[in-house]
Amino acid sequence: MTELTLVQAVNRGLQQAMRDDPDVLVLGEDVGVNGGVFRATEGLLKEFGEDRVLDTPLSETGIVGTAVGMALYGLKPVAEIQFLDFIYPAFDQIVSELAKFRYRSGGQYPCHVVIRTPYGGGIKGGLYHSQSTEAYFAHTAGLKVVIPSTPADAKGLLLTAIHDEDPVMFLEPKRIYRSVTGEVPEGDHRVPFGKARLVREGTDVSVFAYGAMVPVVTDAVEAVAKEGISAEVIDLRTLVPLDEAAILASVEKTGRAVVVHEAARFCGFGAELSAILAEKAFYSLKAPIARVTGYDTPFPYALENLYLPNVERVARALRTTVRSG
Amino acid sequence: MTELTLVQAVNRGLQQAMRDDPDVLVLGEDVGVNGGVFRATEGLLKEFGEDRVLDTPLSETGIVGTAVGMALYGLKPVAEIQFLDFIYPAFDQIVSELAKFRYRSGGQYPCHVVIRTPYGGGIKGGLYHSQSTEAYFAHTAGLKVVIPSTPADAKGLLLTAIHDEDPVMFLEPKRIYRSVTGEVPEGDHRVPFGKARLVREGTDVSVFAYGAMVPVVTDAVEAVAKEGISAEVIDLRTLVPLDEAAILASVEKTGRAVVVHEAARFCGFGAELSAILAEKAFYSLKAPIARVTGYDTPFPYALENLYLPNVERVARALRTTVRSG
Amino acid sequence: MSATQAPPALPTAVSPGVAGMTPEDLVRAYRVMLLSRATDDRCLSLQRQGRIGFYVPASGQEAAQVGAASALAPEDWVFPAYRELGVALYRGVGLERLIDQFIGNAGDLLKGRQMPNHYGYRDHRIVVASSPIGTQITQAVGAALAARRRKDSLATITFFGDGATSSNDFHAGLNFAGVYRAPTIFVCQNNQWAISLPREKQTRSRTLAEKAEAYGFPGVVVDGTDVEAVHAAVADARSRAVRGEGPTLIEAQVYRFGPHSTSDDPRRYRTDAEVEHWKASDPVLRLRTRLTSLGALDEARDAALVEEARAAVAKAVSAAEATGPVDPTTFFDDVFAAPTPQLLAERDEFDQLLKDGAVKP
Amino acid sequence: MSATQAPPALPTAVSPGVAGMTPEDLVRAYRVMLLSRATDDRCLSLQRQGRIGFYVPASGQEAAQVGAASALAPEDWVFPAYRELGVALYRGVGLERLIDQFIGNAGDLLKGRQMPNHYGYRDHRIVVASSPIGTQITQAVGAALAARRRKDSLATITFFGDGATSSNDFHAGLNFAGVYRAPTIFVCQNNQWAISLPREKQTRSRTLAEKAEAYGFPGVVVDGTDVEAVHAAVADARSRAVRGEGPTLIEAQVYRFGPHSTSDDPRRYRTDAEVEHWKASDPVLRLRTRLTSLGALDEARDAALVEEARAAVAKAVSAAEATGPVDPTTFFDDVFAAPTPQLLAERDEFDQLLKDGAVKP
Ligand SMILES: Cc1ncc(C[n+]2csc(CCOP(=O)(O)OP(=O)(O)O)c2C)c(N)n1
Ligand SMILES: Cc1ncc(C[n+]2csc(CCOP(=O)(O)OP(=O)(O)O)c2C)c(N)n1
Ligand SMILES: [Mg+2]
Ligand SMILES: [Mg+2]
Repeated sequence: MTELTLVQAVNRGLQQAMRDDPDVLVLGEDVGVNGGVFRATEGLLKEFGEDRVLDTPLSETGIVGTAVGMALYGLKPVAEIQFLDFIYPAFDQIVSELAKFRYRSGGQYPCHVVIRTPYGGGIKGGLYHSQSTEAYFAHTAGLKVVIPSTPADAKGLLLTAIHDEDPVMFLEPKRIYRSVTGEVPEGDHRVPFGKARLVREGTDVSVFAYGAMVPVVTDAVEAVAKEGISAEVIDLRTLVPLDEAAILASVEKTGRAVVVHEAARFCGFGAELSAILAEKAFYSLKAPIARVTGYDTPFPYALENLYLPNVERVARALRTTVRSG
Repeated sequence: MTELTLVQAVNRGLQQAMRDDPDVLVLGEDVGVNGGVFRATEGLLKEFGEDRVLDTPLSETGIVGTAVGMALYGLKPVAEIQFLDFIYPAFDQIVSELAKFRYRSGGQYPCHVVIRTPYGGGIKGGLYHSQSTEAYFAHTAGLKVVIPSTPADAKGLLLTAIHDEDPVMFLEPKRIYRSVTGEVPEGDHRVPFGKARLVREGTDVSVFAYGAMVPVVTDAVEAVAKEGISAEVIDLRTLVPLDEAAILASVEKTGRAVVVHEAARFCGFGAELSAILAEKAFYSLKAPIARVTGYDTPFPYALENLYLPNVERVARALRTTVRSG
Repeated sequence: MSATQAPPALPTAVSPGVAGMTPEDLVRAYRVMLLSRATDDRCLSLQRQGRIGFYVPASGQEAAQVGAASALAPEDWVFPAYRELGVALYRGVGLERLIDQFIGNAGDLLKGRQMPNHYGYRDHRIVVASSPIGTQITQAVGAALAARRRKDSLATITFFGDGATSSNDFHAGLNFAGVYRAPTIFVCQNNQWAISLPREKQTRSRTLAEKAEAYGFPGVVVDGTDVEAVHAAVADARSRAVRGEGPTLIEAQVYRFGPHSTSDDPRRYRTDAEVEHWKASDPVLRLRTRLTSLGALDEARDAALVEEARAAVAKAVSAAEATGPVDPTTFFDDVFAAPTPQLLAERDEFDQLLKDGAVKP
Repeated sequence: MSATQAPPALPTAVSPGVAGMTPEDLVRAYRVMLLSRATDDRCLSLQRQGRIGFYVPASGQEAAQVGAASALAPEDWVFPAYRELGVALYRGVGLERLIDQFIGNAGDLLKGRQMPNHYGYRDHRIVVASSPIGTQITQAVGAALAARRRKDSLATITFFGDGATSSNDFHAGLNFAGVYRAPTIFVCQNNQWAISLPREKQTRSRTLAEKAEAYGFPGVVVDGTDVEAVHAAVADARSRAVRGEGPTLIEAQVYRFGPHSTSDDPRRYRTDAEVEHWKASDPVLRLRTRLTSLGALDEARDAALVEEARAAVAKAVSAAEATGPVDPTTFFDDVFAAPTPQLLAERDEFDQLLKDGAVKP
């Protein structure tokens, strides 16, 4: 065990995978000499050479298209997209190609690429260094979508992603890249996909969150605990595959649900959670399902603190939900 | 009034707008000499000339980027993307640029482009001529999303779109391009955004649908009517802006809801409808909210009839929902 | 060059070190070209009769495809668009297997998932095609870099049309290939049209081949109706690639004789006279003449070969049409390596609907 | 060319018919360049002090920017990237207005929505910048075609970096411009680096300018540290554009003296020696020397101009820092022309949170 920040844990995960498997390689903008603009790939070029750490031209189309070709051949490329906001030039390769190769070939051509990218607000990044568009990918059949919220999960889920057989979108909450530290197991630490993390047990209401919202939710839950509200916190970890069993079990117990994400509300991932509950936990529900989310505006610069769900917004939703019904 | 197919109504809408406003122009692949691969732009080149009907090179990035520039200058470009499945090379221009110009400039640069594109299954198009990814656009703040289901609406909503001030994604249900005909008003017929269409009144359950699913739902509702089930059918027409008032009013009346779309289920538009109901109509709901949708697989070719919601699947959901609770 | 005019005199890219095709090679190529042409003819009529849903003909482009395929080694990887029937046939993909795919039946290795012509066969190192234009181009570069990393001495080749030169992946793919000196051969089959858009409205560059200069590697124009010329150009590009000298762009000038696809009516945008003009350089006829002049073919043998092709197609169609439909229980396979709980739940729902007869294929 | 070596001898694109810059023009340009440099220096230190959040310096590229801006007509539309301070200043955007934007305060016309440097001012026909690389390139072409359709005799100009030549929009934009002969001037400021990627790893083409050939129009390389050379090249391109002779790509060779942005540490990827080498052709120093040799400047006047720039920046910063914060009630404006019911509902929720003090800017 070592105490690491989340971004250091990502770095150790990459290093571990590259040491263990010569087929793993890393490509992206500024990932080599510069070690990544967030230093997630620091030291990799030196240890593994230009052959396995490719500084690419400025083309996300090229990065993902090339990674897809490498994966078809049998390598395990880990592509870095510098910010999730800049992934769209690669969107065609991701949704039309990467997500569909295995299916469209009848299983002849699996295509296992991991796309790592920092996402989310809270770093004063304005419209284009802040967005959370995980719902685009979760809606795309054939992609797995992973979002860690702790250093140990960052390493453990990344290693699972790299050794998985399917395409994985690995979204890193850059806001807590350095602000969150934690013990991270050494070696080939793996955290399985599809198993949510029970952050805190509770009986009155279930709160579902992921990524940088988990610490916000934890603080809010602590705040309302003083008021006698017992909230259960579940960190989803992987949006696809989703741990529906854990979600349903929790709401069957508490009867109430609050969903938190920083992405825009309309058609955001929270809608899917609500829909699952409204369909499969309907008879357990005692109160309306609340969503605490970003707004349906582009992401603002100066007013980002008004956009992002904060402790007080979550706390209010918890209070209202517990008092309703 | 003239009896037209849906694609003819689109064509008349374009013609009308181009006759009325010299700033309207059309651009896209094969839209000129060929009149569009579905003939939606038939006759326009002849009437309006190369200056206003641009056959473009094979680049959706170029089509939308160029349209954005034209719109910034003050024209009203209507871009055709040959199939929704081929829009992804333009995704960056759509979500990063078109959707955000007005906001990011503090209102200095409105950017009004209409993007027309055929979407959906039912024409044996396989993975890449069948998809319904409206949720991507509905989740993107700054875009309006319109889907007509009748010839009159196709013309009326298109004319509203062209004379709107915001970016509009205009998704045309190609499966019913020719199979559905109807009376279409002459002239500058406009159908307002944000007003759902009450297709059929009912008391036991509300069904929400749009596009090519509307006729399927109507048939299903007729089938279960014989069994004594009175279903209300609402055609959303515009997903953004959404006629939430109509949706809530209907469910407050019926207490039950079934959502139908051909898009994949997970994080599909139906999830948002469920979430709105689970939050705002919670106390009216008497039964779980059912979703009848495409599956979370890529769109298959030979088995497309198994993928698409059909009359019987909708009917079963109606029966189950009415009998539950 | 206007699509309505004659093709220009083309500098043929034959490099001295590269072995040409022997008469036996040419006969082999000819037989594949005949088979390709016969498949087109038959499938166009099957489509008209509703026996297959859609079809993309390759007629007019056989020499470019077969010429290229004949210059490859079996270990090379092919990244096709959707029109490369000649390549698949040359690499030995069974005709029945292809017709199975066109029908989408139980014999289709792709499990009926894709439209006709969008196939791929791992055993033949042909990567499965998709519809979005150009996407295979960057992928071919990635595979080439992967092969190099594995120290496999081979090249990747990718086929695309004149229209695809406008795609994002053309730009990204050629640029990456230039930067990393990828062992990739880019074959642009310039068939003068991208559906209804003529080549000269696709881009204002003089040739498509010269676009390679923007990426720092050579581009050559070749007469794509001459199987030997294409073979030589590709063989040359391949040896440069495996020698570590980087990529090549080859523009094979051809003409699409038929419609873009069975959904297309080419009379809306081009004249019969133009088609006739180009038919004078029908690649099948050209090779027939060449073989005759080499003494490798006479009329009787030619008739036999034509009949052989026709019969092979007839046989494959019969067999494929006798094959049962694709199995609906495969519906949820291959979305992921193993289905997620969500997919398992959807599959249960689906199975129930099937069992109850609520849905029918 | 390696970024670590001297720039090659450059063919300067001066065409005879185009008027050069008078000494008065050059003094005007010099003052703007001084102002740009002074703004950079001050803002880098404001950022270090936490008084602005982020900054993108333009130092080293002033001659390219001001030279280009000085060759435009006021009616021309500018589509910048994020580094074109010299263009904004030359076109008369008030410095205080810019600092307001860097702070994102109540004086910011963009309502505090964007990161520093991502501005745009309709009154000055400067389109609002975004971060995604290259997206402005196709837009500039669209605006040019729109202007032509409106029969407005003007050109559009777009600025981008060496890295942006790899973007999708570069390829699509230049291709559309070629096909439609758009009156667009493409100015690539090749500052040798795209963050940490040197120019020679961005693409293997010999120059960036030559990429224009792939789209059928001329590309020229110009010494971007020489304001007159850039002016001449852009003036020439502009007259060709408005005469209907189509687009031009201009590669202005420059060097970025500072970090990519305040988030960047250039010592990770380049040497001090390289920076020093390029500082020998500092565009501000070059123009100072030129003006001195023309007799248009002496030491005293120069010192006064430098001080004038410094004082203007200090004044603008004080004024901008005295301006209040952006008004939170603007939060939901401009998503659409008028808010949708969904947005109105969100605004109500938001207003309540604000009122209750549950959220703070
Ligand atoms: C991204 C994308 N846009 C549009 C289409 C529709 N489309 C299919 S084929 C085609 C023309 C392709 O032309 P070319 O590249 O020359 O190939 P050819 O069909 O002539 O062999 C178009 C526009 C598509 N498949 N993908
Ligand atoms: C599509 C996209 N990918 C990545 C980035 C991150 N990024 C910002 S600037 C930059 C380098 C740009 O280089 P260049 O075009 O040469 O412009 P310069 O900054 O040198 O002026 C990168 C990679 C981005 N903004 N957009
Ligand atoms: Mg073609
Ligand atoms: Mg640069």
